[in-house]
Formats: sequence, structure tokens, C-alpha cells
Amino acid sequence: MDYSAIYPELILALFAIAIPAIGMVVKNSKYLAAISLTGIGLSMLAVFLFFYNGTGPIEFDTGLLVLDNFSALFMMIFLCVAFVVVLASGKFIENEKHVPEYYCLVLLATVGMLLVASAQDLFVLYLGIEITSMSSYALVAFRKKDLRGSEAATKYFIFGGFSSAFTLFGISLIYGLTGVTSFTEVGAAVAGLTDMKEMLWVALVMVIVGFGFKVAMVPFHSWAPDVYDGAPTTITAMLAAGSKKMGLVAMFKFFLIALLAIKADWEIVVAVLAILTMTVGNLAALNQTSIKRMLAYSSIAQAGYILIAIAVGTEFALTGGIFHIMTHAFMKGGAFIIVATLATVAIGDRIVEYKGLAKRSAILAFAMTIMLFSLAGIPPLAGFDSKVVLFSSAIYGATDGSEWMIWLAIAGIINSAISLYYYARVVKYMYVDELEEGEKSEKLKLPTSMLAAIIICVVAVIGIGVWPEPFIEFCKDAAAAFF
Amino acid sequence: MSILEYAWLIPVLPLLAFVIVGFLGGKMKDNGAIVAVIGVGGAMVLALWTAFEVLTTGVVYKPESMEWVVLSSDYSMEMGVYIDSVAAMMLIVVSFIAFLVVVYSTAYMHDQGKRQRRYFTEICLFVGVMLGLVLANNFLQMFIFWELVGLCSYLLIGFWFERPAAARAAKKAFLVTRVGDVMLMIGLFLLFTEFHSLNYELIWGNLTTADQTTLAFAGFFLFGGAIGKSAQFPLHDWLPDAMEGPTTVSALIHAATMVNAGVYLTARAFPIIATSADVSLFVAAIGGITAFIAATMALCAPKIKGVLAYSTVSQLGYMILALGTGAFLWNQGHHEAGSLAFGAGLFHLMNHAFFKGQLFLGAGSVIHYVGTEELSKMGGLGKYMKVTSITMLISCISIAGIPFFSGFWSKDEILAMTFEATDVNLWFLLLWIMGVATAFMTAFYMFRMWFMAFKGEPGEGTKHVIEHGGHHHEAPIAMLLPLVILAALAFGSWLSLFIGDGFYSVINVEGEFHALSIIERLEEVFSSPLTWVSIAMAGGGIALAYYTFNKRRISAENVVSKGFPKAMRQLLLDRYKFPVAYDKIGYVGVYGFSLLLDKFDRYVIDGIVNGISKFLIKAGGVVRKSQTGFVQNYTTLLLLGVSLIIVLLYVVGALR
Amino acid sequence: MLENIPILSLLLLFPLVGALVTFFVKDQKKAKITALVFSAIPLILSLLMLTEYVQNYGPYQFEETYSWIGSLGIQYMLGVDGISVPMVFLSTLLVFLAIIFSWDIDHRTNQYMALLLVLELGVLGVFMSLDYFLFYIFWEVVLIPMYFLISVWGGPRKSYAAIKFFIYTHIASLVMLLGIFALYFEAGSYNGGNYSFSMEVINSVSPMFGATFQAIVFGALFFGFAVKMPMFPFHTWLPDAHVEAPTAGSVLLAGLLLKMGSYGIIRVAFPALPSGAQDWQWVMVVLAIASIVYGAVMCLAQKDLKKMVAYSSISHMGIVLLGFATFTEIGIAAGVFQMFSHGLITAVLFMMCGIMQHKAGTRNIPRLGGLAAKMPYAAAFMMIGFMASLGLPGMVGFVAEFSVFTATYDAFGWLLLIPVISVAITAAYYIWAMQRVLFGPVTTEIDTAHLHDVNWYEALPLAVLCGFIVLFGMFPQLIMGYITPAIEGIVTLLGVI
Amino acid sequence: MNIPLEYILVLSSSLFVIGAAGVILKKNIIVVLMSIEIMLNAANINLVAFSTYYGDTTGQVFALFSIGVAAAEVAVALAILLNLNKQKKTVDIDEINLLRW
Repeated sequence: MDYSAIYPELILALFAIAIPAIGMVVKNSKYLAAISLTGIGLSMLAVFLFFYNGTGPIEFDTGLLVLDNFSALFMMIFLCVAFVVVLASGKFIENEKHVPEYYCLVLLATVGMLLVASAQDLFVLYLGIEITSMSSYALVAFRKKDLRGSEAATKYFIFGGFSSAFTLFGISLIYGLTGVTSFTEVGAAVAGLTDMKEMLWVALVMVIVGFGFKVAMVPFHSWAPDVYDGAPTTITAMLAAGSKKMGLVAMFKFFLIALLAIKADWEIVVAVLAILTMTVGNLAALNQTSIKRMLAYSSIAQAGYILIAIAVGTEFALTGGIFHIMTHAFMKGGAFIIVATLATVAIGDRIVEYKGLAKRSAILAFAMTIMLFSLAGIPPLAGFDSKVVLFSSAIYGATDGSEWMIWLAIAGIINSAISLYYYARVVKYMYVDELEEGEKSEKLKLPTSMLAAIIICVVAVIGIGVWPEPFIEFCKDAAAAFF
Repeated sequence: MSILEYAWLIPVLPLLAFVIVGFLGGKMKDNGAIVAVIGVGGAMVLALWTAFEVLTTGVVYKPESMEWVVLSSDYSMEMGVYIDSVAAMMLIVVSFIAFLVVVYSTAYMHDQGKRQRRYFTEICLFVGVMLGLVLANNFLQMFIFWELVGLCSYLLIGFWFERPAAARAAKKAFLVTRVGDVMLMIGLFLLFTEFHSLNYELIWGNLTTADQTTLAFAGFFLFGGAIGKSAQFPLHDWLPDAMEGPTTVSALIHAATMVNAGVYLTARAFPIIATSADVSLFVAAIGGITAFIAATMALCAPKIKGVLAYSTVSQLGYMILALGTGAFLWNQGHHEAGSLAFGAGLFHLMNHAFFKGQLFLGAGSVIHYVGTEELSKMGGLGKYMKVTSITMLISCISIAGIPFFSGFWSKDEILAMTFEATDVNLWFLLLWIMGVATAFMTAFYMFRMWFMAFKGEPGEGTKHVIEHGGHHHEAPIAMLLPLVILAALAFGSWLSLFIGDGFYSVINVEGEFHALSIIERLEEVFSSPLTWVSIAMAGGGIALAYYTFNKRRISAENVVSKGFPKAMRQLLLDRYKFPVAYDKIGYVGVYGFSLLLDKFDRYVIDGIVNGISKFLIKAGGVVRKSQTGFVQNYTTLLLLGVSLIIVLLYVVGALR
Repeated sequence: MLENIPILSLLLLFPLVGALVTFFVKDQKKAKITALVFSAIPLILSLLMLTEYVQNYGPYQFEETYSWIGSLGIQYMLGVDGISVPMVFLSTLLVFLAIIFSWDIDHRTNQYMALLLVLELGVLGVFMSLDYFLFYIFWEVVLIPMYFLISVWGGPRKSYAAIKFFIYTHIASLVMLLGIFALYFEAGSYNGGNYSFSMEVINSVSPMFGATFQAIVFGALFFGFAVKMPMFPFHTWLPDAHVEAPTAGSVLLAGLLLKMGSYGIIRVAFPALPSGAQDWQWVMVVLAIASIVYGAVMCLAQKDLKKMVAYSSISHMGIVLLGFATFTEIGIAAGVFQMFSHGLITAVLFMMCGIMQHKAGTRNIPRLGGLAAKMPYAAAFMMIGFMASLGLPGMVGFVAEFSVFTATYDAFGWLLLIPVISVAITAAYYIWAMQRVLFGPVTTEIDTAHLHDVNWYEALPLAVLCGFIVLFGMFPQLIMGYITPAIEGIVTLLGVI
Repeated sequence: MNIPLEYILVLSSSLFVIGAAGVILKKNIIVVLMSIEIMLNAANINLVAFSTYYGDTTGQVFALFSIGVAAAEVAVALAILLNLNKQKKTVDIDEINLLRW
């Protein structure tokens, strides 16, 4: 039992428990945010120390939890998301009730994500997912007087529970087939499985459906836009950048370790679903009038891109997948936080309200443009680099014997081009359209803490875009540790 | 150190004047006229000197050409100078007439005020590039200047650009000659790929080893350029329209020099054309047809410049006929006769330049005086414009082909050679008949013009000028002097037959030619019955004109009042419907097609592009609407998803 | 003297810094001057480069290499050869002149100028990168400023045109990117797993690639470049973009952006996929000829002067492609020269369209007329531009056009007869347009009482361009001297001679 | 007495399908919530059964965890439902479609 493997989770969990207690005394949202940030910071420090020490993988208990390059990288990503979200929340929820609980739940949700990142076991994975999910349900419903929020939460828990049931049933079948629960052992057992294939198929279908709901894979995606739309925007940022990616991490582990032996059977399924996901996501985003919904659909599409990594299933592809998760966390998190920031100055989420934003707040308009262009994959921004790695892995797969993989790249590319339409439309509203007489045109006064969160994202997106080398190396190490 | 080494300065001087007048002319008191005169005059002096040097020594001046562009390891374009006797003759003609016209213009264009700057700029440019064209030592260089003279022609025809007719004429001139230029370009591509060079001498020297089919096509296409530039059938129709420019421009460009460039090109391409009998015959036929139909159109042209324009086309036809005949004879092995026909064509070029230049300048003088171009409004001008009428009469006699005037000598030789070719190919008989008929018509329409303008009762315009006392004196000396000089040449240029070894011994293909003394030549010419035929034709034409338009024994009005003659006259006035045909091709054919294509572009090609985007947005709308917000609609998708997965698993083979 | 100066990096640096600085200069006048200064420096640098470049030395010169994304084999690698040198000069010149020409912009001036400089950065990057990835990045960088230029300062249908331009060309670039990656992996496998995006590395093994692979990948690359050039039938974004774009935008769009497409073909597609190029030769020839004739005929039908000029660009870029597709030294060299000359000429033409729009208030040809009387200088410039564009000798367009057709006959024989028709049609639409716009009686359709001739900031760029048009027309060797030695390598690789 | 594994699997599968059908078909959100619980319990039955089959305790332990998690989830879900009910006065699943398109 090497507890140093779970220091990040432990630290975060301690803070999560402590915050409601502190909240009895300290009511101010900003101070609570600062305390949460401290917790996240400490947790990051623990992860950083792992990298710094370079001691190699630390196992908590054999086959249960591990802190290696892969999990540490994802912890870092999730912690960054949490950091940015909390930073932005300080101002965003300052006039709400139950502020301490909010931070507690955010931290708990993050703990769940960290657990998933380091899980080595089906059950730990399940528990991690559930911790995050339950915290998220509550967070989505955080504004108790907001009917939209309540509705979103209702939909969220129905689908969350539904998908959990599928996942759990699938897990139970796999357990039944193999008698083991650790990913690597399951992988070995599946490889050696000779009979009872039918049950494996059922398990496979269950797992695909379960995770399909989790990561909003088409056709199990429909809940996502509604929930993202109705949730408080900072929470949307966390859902899109954090918990959805957690689902993808879980999928990586499930498909690329536990079910790798039968890859030939599911790769086409995942590939088709990936293409379907990106296409439907982009198409539905084309006509959106609400920026939150548009970004939600864009998230669906991006998940489709990341699924390419699973379908291709090589170390290279995984590098791309991880890289895209990383960049997407910043792009999409940043974009939602910009939306949240604008909401604090009474600019709602209809796209038309962004008209003339460049005049009213040059920095926000610029940041939004960077985020959107990065999402569209325009160089030299982070989204471009990660997409390049991702798609090129498919091309490599195609030149390396699996010709069909080229279609993944082609579909990804066509979708990127389509997506440019709706991203550019927002940019057009912000920069091109002029404000007319009588429309609000005064400069916006923006909260510093939220700006700070946005600037972190902008710097990350541009920085990773221009100098991706170290990040690609991280992702490579992570992918290498994974296999 | 011979003058020849400065030959390159010949085009440079006018071009220098072009730059100076172009940029500074507006600041000068006379709008740059003096600079233009000096520039062109300097060029003339140099050109005459150079030509003298070349013609007297008999040396072909061909310095090393310089590389202009290196296109690749085996293709390069060069620039150089090549002055043989043909070029020398052209130098004389061009530079001399150009100088006279520029001098004439200083007076003629005086009332144009500030616009003179543009006029002299463009004229200087023209003279420069025209001389450059003559000096070129390769077809490419010639083509470059060829296009530039076309540009000048375009600019000068459209000198009064605010007149719609002038603007239209300029456009027509440019575009119709452009069609010829395209053919010329094709010819050049053929030659360039065949020889990897366009140098005259190199091509001439390697004709026997080259691919004969290519050569035939090259000759054909090169001649296509001449068809455009020298206004040959069927691209002749731009030249009558080109009379919208100032009369000096018509004299210089559209009578004496630029239109001869086509003939000059044909002369340069002569050895290439002569490699194929078919192409040679084609050239001759085009010349003959052009000569004939242009002459018919001149018969009833209402405007003085119109008559001269048709006449120009017709005479150019003669030259082309001569060259084509020469090439044909050459091809058939009759080198001497071919060479003589070649010389005759160029001789006619020179003679024509003088008398037609004179006629145009004279017409300018008339228009200047009477203020109209309509022949019917003139009449009786002879009394008031003695110098003009007499000098023009000389030119008319010359062009009509009366013995001992220069036109006679060349035209007679051309017809004689055409007849000689009849021995080889019977088609030439037809061409000869057309040529003879043309000679008759030429005499008739020239004198029709002359009588209508200078004799008879004063016309409307004449009266108007007399009564209102405009200018009772004739044009100023700067205008009269060129008239006189040119008239002298129109009469006397035939004497060049007897200078030294004579014209034909210098201007021919072979380089050596037996010279005839004056007596021998007279004997040879007048002993031939053919000569008398042409003399009879000329005399007949003049007589007919005399009785119709001077004595008025025959009423022209009555003749053409009804029936076939009336229809014929209308057809001629309509120029055989050529303008209509051009417009039909241009506006209805090409433009109509382009409008159709525009629709195609907008609705089909762009329609597909926009259709895809519309489809995607529509699809997006459908997908979006499928998001109903009802939880159980979403959960029902589960069934869809599961069945999709199962189908896929089945397809992949896992479930089989 | 320049040996120790990273001249190419400086060429990129100054527009970049200039764009940033200009963006934050709020004062209009100062913004213009800043932009002017920051575009003048690259112009001077490129002139220096022209003088320092050794013409008859084959390989790339002024090379700079730094590792950038080492794990993917991506370098920051710049260098120029005889093909890129004229393009670099053209780019710096046109941007400089476009900035002068935009002196009357008074709406969001600082942004406008900054965008022009960003555009310069992208275009220069494309012409100088020797790494496929870097090439692609610069290629995409160009799109964004152009999108904004059209959509902010454009005409009435600017949104439509801008997004069409953006997405259409973006799709093309992405397809090209696919191709580039395929190259990357294929070359890597031939290089023993040493994956690199370096052009030199990939091109050195390119002849070994399998024939099918080459054919497929060439298709992808060609599609990317053909849209950019643009070739029929992928051209429809161009007229829309041009019609709506502001003048400087059009100048750079036609003058530089289209060249990127043809440059890509000669720099990327041919050397990397020689046998693929041969498989696609006839497609290229057919598309080129179709573009030449189709573009020319379309011009005749246009009523909008600018749209006419836009279609003429399609026609003239077709000549470039035709030259390339001959696979002969002369054809390719002439194609490159045509890129250069078209850049100069089309700039004049689009500036003239801008002047018409600005002074007369309309570009509708039937509504104009007799303007030569009212604005003689403008008329003169227009005439020079039109004449140059229709290939008049003595101007820069002639030699290229002539040589391309020579090469066409050399390579394909009588097929020449089809594209050569365009020579006559080209003359027809220019001359006809000129007759209707400049000549005849002064139009009554528009208010001509207050029609002024060109201003200094319009006349100056036009005069400079016309000067160059005549200069390089009379002395083409000044540019061909750079181009010809660089072509041999490509032709050898294509294995035709 | 040993109940064959197949029987248990049939039971759990049936329960799972019943639950899923309930989620898809039932209009009352509370019932939907119960259906989800049924599905979870189907999985739990599996876990326990396999645990017995393999003779190790992992499955049973996990089933316990799972029951706990499910309980917590129901708690959160009911809280949210209560909140929704306060505002909308309904538990009909078809009446919550404010968020759509």
C-alpha cells in the first residue's frame, strides 16, 4: 500500500470534506474559491512531484490504482480544468446560496476523475465515474430556482443512471466471464477466451452503450446538449472539459487494455460510431442560436474525433487522443468560461448577443476567437496540432495495412471544414457586425478572476499551438505507459 | 566604323521622342511637335543613310544578336538587327513617309490643342516600333513590334475616343487583327519548336532539313497574321472603319506603313511559304480575291477616305497576290520568275506607299478645307485647291496604272507574273482576270473620286466654305510640301528600276538578278500584249469615270436606280454584309455563348457548391429538430443504437 | 554581407511585429505609417535578397533550420531558390503598395493594416518554408486575415463571400494536409523509420514511392492546389470573394494567394510525387485548358468590372498550370514567370476596379463610359493594365504566355489550338470593356460632375506597378535569370528529359 | 442446493430488460428512477452470482459498493426531483422539455 500513489486524490478529498466545514464560518465565495484553489494547487504539486521525481509508476495496490505517466498526465489535465473552473466560479456564483457545497462538489467530482485516471480495476473505475456523476448531478441542479437547471439535472441523472446501469451490467458480465477485475488481467483472460463468446458480445454491447451515453456518442448523445445548456455555465465547462473526457479515459482503458484482444471485432463499430458522432455533432451545431448549445454539439463532434484514437488503437493514435483531450480541455473549457463571464455582465447565451463584442471587450472577443479557431483546427493553435496528430495516426494506420482507417481521417477532415462554418459565424458576430444605434455599446467591466481563468486558457491554447513539442512528448510518454 | 553600327538607333530615336513627349510634352509650348519632328527626322536621316549603305554595298548587315530571355537550356529568345535590301527599302519608305506625315501633322493637328501631346506621343511610339519591326532579325522580335504597331493603330484610330464610332472602330481594328495575330502566334510556335529559334537566317538556312508538313502549316499560319494586319479577305473589314482616326494616321498607318507590315511578314516568310505549293496558291488566291472585292466596294463608296481605304485594301491584295504567285513559281522551280514576282510585290509596296500616302494627305487637305468627308458634298474644289488637286491627280494616274507613272510598272509586273503562272496552274488565270478587272475598277473609282471632289459644280460643302469665307487659301506650307514631295515620288519612284542595277536586282530572293537597261525594259514591257491589256483597262476606267462623273454623259443615279445594279450597290455599301457577319459572330456567337456559360457557371457549378452547403445546413436543421427535448425520445434512441451496433458487429463478422 | 543575417527569418519577423504593433496603434494616421514602415522593411530585405542571391547556384540559399516539433520531425526550415525569390519579391512589393493604396481607409484602420501584415507573414512563409508542415501552417495562416478583410471591409454580400472563401479553401487545404501526411509516412518508411517533414528529405526518396500511392496522393495535393489557384471547376469562390473584397484584399488575393496554389504544385506536388504527376498530367492539361478558355469566355459575359478581372485571373492561372503540365523546362519556367507577371498585372487591374468603385461609385460596365475624358491618368493606367493582361509584347505578360504556348505545342502538338483561342477572347473582353468604360461619350448614368482623377496614393502604386510591368516586359531576363536554373532540378525529377 | 448460473443470468437479464423498458416507457419520473434501480440490481445479482461461482468475494464486495452508490444516487436524484416538482408541480416525464433543439 503505497499511499503516495493516491496523494492527489487524498489531498483533494480532504479539501472537499473540509470546505463545507469552513463554509460555516467563511461565506464569501472568493475566499472559498481561494481555499479550493489551494487544494487543487497542492494536488497538482503532488502530481508534479511525481513527474519531477521520475520514479516511474507507483502502484497503490497491485492492479487497483496506479500513478504512472498516463494517469498523472490526465490528473494534471483534470486538475487544470478544475483550477480554471474554480477560478472562474469565484465570481460567477458569488450571489448564490450554498456556495461551500458548490466547491465541495466540484472538488469531489474532480476526485472522481482522478480516480478514473489512475484506476487499474473495473470496479475502481466504476466508482470513480459514479463519484463524478453524482457530484455533477447536484452541481447541474445548483441553481435551485432555475427551472432549466432542474430540468437539465433531471435529464442528467436519468441518463447518468441509465448509462451506469449498462456499464455495470457489462462489467458484471465481464467479471462473470473472466473472474478477474483488473484491466490487464481481464485483457489477458479475454485474449484466452475460447468459448462463451456470445456473452462477451453482450458485454461488449453493454459497455459500448454505457460509455456511449457517458461520452455522448451518437446515437446516445441527445441528453448532452440539453444538460450543457441548462447547467450553470462554469459547470458546463467542467462537464465538457472534464467529466466527458473522464468517460473517454475510461473507454481507453476498457477498450485498449481490457478488450484489446478482440479489437478486430469492435474497431469498425467504434469507427462508424466515431464518424457518426462527429458528423451529427457538427451538423446539429450548424444552425444553433444558443452558443452554449452550439458548443455542446461541438463537444459531441470533438468526442467523435477523439474516438478515432480508440478505433485506430495504436500507441500513436492514443498519443493523439490524449493530446486532443488535453487541448480540448483548454479550448472548450475556455470557451464555456468566456460564456460564463459574459453572463455575469448580462450577455446571454444567444449568439446574436455577441454582436459587436470586439468593440465592447477586445480581450474576450479575441480569446473567444482563439478558442473557436482552435476548435476548428486552424493553425497555429493547439486544436490544430492535436487534430493533426490524431488524424495522422489514422493515416499512418492506413499506410500501415488498415486501409479503411483513411476514412476516419477523411471524415475528420470534412467535419473540420464543416465545423468552421459555425465557429466562424460567432467570430463574424463579434468582429464583423457593427453595433447599430441604440444597441448597448459601452465597454464591459469584467471580473478579474474570470479573466485570469480565460487568460490561462488562451495562453495554453496558443502556447501548445506554437510549441507543442513538450506536450506531445508528455502524451507520448503517457501513451507508452498505457500500453 | 560604319553607320550601320548605329542602325539600332533608328527605332530608338523616335522612342526617345515618345518618352520625352509623353512625359514632358504637356509642358512644351507646341505640345511636343518639335521633339517629334526631330526624333522622327533623326530616325529618317539615319535610316536613309543606313539603307543607302546597305543597298549600295549589297552587304547584309547582321550583327551578333543578343540574348533577350533564356527560357531553358535549349530555348532562348533573342534580339538583333538584320538589314538586307528588303529591310532597307522598308526603312526608306517608313522613315521617309513618317517624317513627312509628322511634318504635315504639325499643321494638320494644330487645332487639337492639348491633345496634340497625345497625338505626337503615339505617333512617335508608332514610328519607333514600326522601324523596330523592320529591323528585326527574327520572327519573335518582329511579332513583338508587330503587336506594338497594332497597339498604336488602336490608340490612334481611337484618337477621338469620345466619338462612339471611333471607339468602335478602334476596338474592331484591334480585335480583327488580333485574330490574325493568333494565327501568326501559332505559326511562331510551330517554327519555334521546329527550329528552337526564330532567327530568319537560321530558319531559311534549315528549311530543307525541317519537317515539311510543319513548314507548310507554319507558312499558312504566318500568313494568317498578314491577313489580319494587311486587311486581307476575310479579315479586311476593319480597315475601312479605321478611317475614323485622324487623316494623317490613315495616311501613315493605314496606307503607307503598318498595313504593309503584313506584306513584309509575307516577304520574310516567303521561303517558308514557298515550300508548299498549296499554301502559295492560297496566299495568291487571298490576294487576288481581296484585290477584287475591295475594288468593287470602292466603286460606290460615299466618302473620300472610304474610297482610299478600299483602294488600300485592294492594292495590298495585289502585293499579296504577287508574293503568293512568286512563292508558287518558286515552289514549281521557276526561281527567276518567282523572284521577280517577289520583287514586283515589294516594288508595288513602295510605290503604293508613296501614292497612297500622298492621296491620304491630299484627302486630309481637302477635308481640312471643306470640313466634310462626303464626296457628294464636294465638287469644284479644283479651283480653290490647285496644289492639292494636281498632286492628287498625279497619284491617281499613278495608281490607275498609266505608263510612265510608278504604279504602272509594279502593277503591270504583278499581272504579268500572275499570267506567267497560268502555265503551271490554271487557277492563276482566274486570278489574273480578277487582277485585270481590278485594274479597270481602280482606274474608275480613283478618277470617280477625283472628279467628284475637284471638278464639276461646287457641292454643298464647297459652297458653304466659299460663302462663309472660312479659309480661301489652301493649307499651310507644312501640309503642302509633303503633298508635293510625295506626288513627285508617286510619279518618279519607278526610276528606281534604273538606278544602279535596278530595283529587281536588289530586291529579290536569290540575291543575283540580271539587270535590264531602260531600253531593254521598255522594250520588254511594251512588246507584251499583256501590257496593253492593262493599259486599256486603265484607260477604259478613266474614260468611264470621266464620262460619268465629269461630263455626266452617263447618269450614275440612273444606272443604280433599280434592279440588279441597285441591289448590287446596296450590297457594296453594306460591304458584302461583312460588318454584319462580324457582329453576328462577335455579339451573337461569342457573346451569346458567354452569357449561356455565365448561367451555367452560376446555376450549375456554383449551384453545386451552394447546393452542398444548403444541403448541409438543411440536414443540420433536421438533426437539430430531432432533438425534441423529450427524455423518452432520447432513450428510445437506445434501441436504434443497439441495433446499429449489432448490425455492425454482424457486418464485421464477429457475430457470424 | 548577408551571410550572418537570418534574412528569411527577418522577412517573417517584421510583418509579424508590425502587425502586433499596428494593431495597438489607435490613431489612424499613425497606424498607416507604422504599417507602411513595417512593410517597407521586408521590401528592402527582399531587394537585398534579390541582389545577394546567386542565380546559377542550384540548391536553396539563405537556408535556416531549427528543430521545432522534434517528435514529429517538424523543422522550422526556411530557404529560397529561383522559384521562390521572385515570389518573395512580389509579395513584399504588393503588400507595400497595397498599404499605400489603402491610404483612404478610415474604418478600423489599425486592424485593416495589421491584417495586411499578417497576410504578408503567411504568404512569405508559404514561399519560403522548406518543411511541409511549416508550409501548411503558413498556408492556413493566410486564410484568417483574408477572411476578416473580406467580411469587415467588403461589399454588400461580404458575409456570404467571406465564409465561402474561408470554407472552400479550408476544405482544399485539409485535403492537401491529408496528402502531406501520407507523404510523410511513406517517406518515413523508405527512410528507415526516420520520419521528417523536411522537403529535402521527402523529395530525396520520392521517386521510390509506389505508383498507386503517388497517383492517389497527388490527387489529394492537386485538389488542394487547384482550388487555391483556382482551376475550373473549383473556381466559384473566387469571383465572389473578389467582388466583395476591399481593393487591397483583392490585390493580394489575386496577386499572391492564387500564386500559392501554383507554387504548391511546383514546390510540393511535382518534386514529391513525380510519377503521380505524370498520371495526372492529362487531368492537369484538361483542367488548365478548360480554365483558360472558360475563364476567358466568362469574362465576356461579366457586367461587373471586378468580376471580369476575377475571371481573367482564372484564365491566366490556367496558363500557369498549362505550363507546368507540359513537364518541359520551358513550360515550367514560363509558368513560374507567368505567376510573377500575373501578380503585377492583376494588382493594377484590381486597383483600377477599386478606383472605379471609389470615384465613379459603380463598377458596372454598362453604366460607365467616356471616363478617359474625365480621368485621363486613371484611363492610362487602366489601359496599361489591360494591355499587359492581354499579353501585349513589351509588357511582362507576353513572354510567359508565349513560352507556355510554345511548350504546349512542343509537348502536345495541335492541342495548342484550343487554349490559344483564349488569346483572341482575352483581347476581346479587355478591349470591349475599355471601349465601354473609357471611350465614347461621357456617361450620364452616374454623376460625373465631381469625378476626380486618381489621388497620389492611388497613382503611386499604380505607377510603380506599371513601371515594373514595362521594365520586366522589356527585360524579362531580370526575372527569368532567377527562374530558369531552378527549374532543371524539377524537370530532371519528373524524368521527362 | 445449487441454483444453476444460467437461471440467475436469465433472471438478471430479464430484470435488466424490464428496467430498461421501464425507463423507455414509463411516464412517471419516479418510476423511471425505480426502473434504473432495477437495472442496477440486475447487475448486482450478476455480481453476486458470479462471485459465488468463482468462490471469491470480489463480486460481493463490489455489489455492496454498488448498492451504496445506487442509494446515494437515488438520494441525489430524489432531491433534484423534489426541486423540480416544487417549480413545475409535475412528475410527468413528458412535461420537461424546456431544453431542446
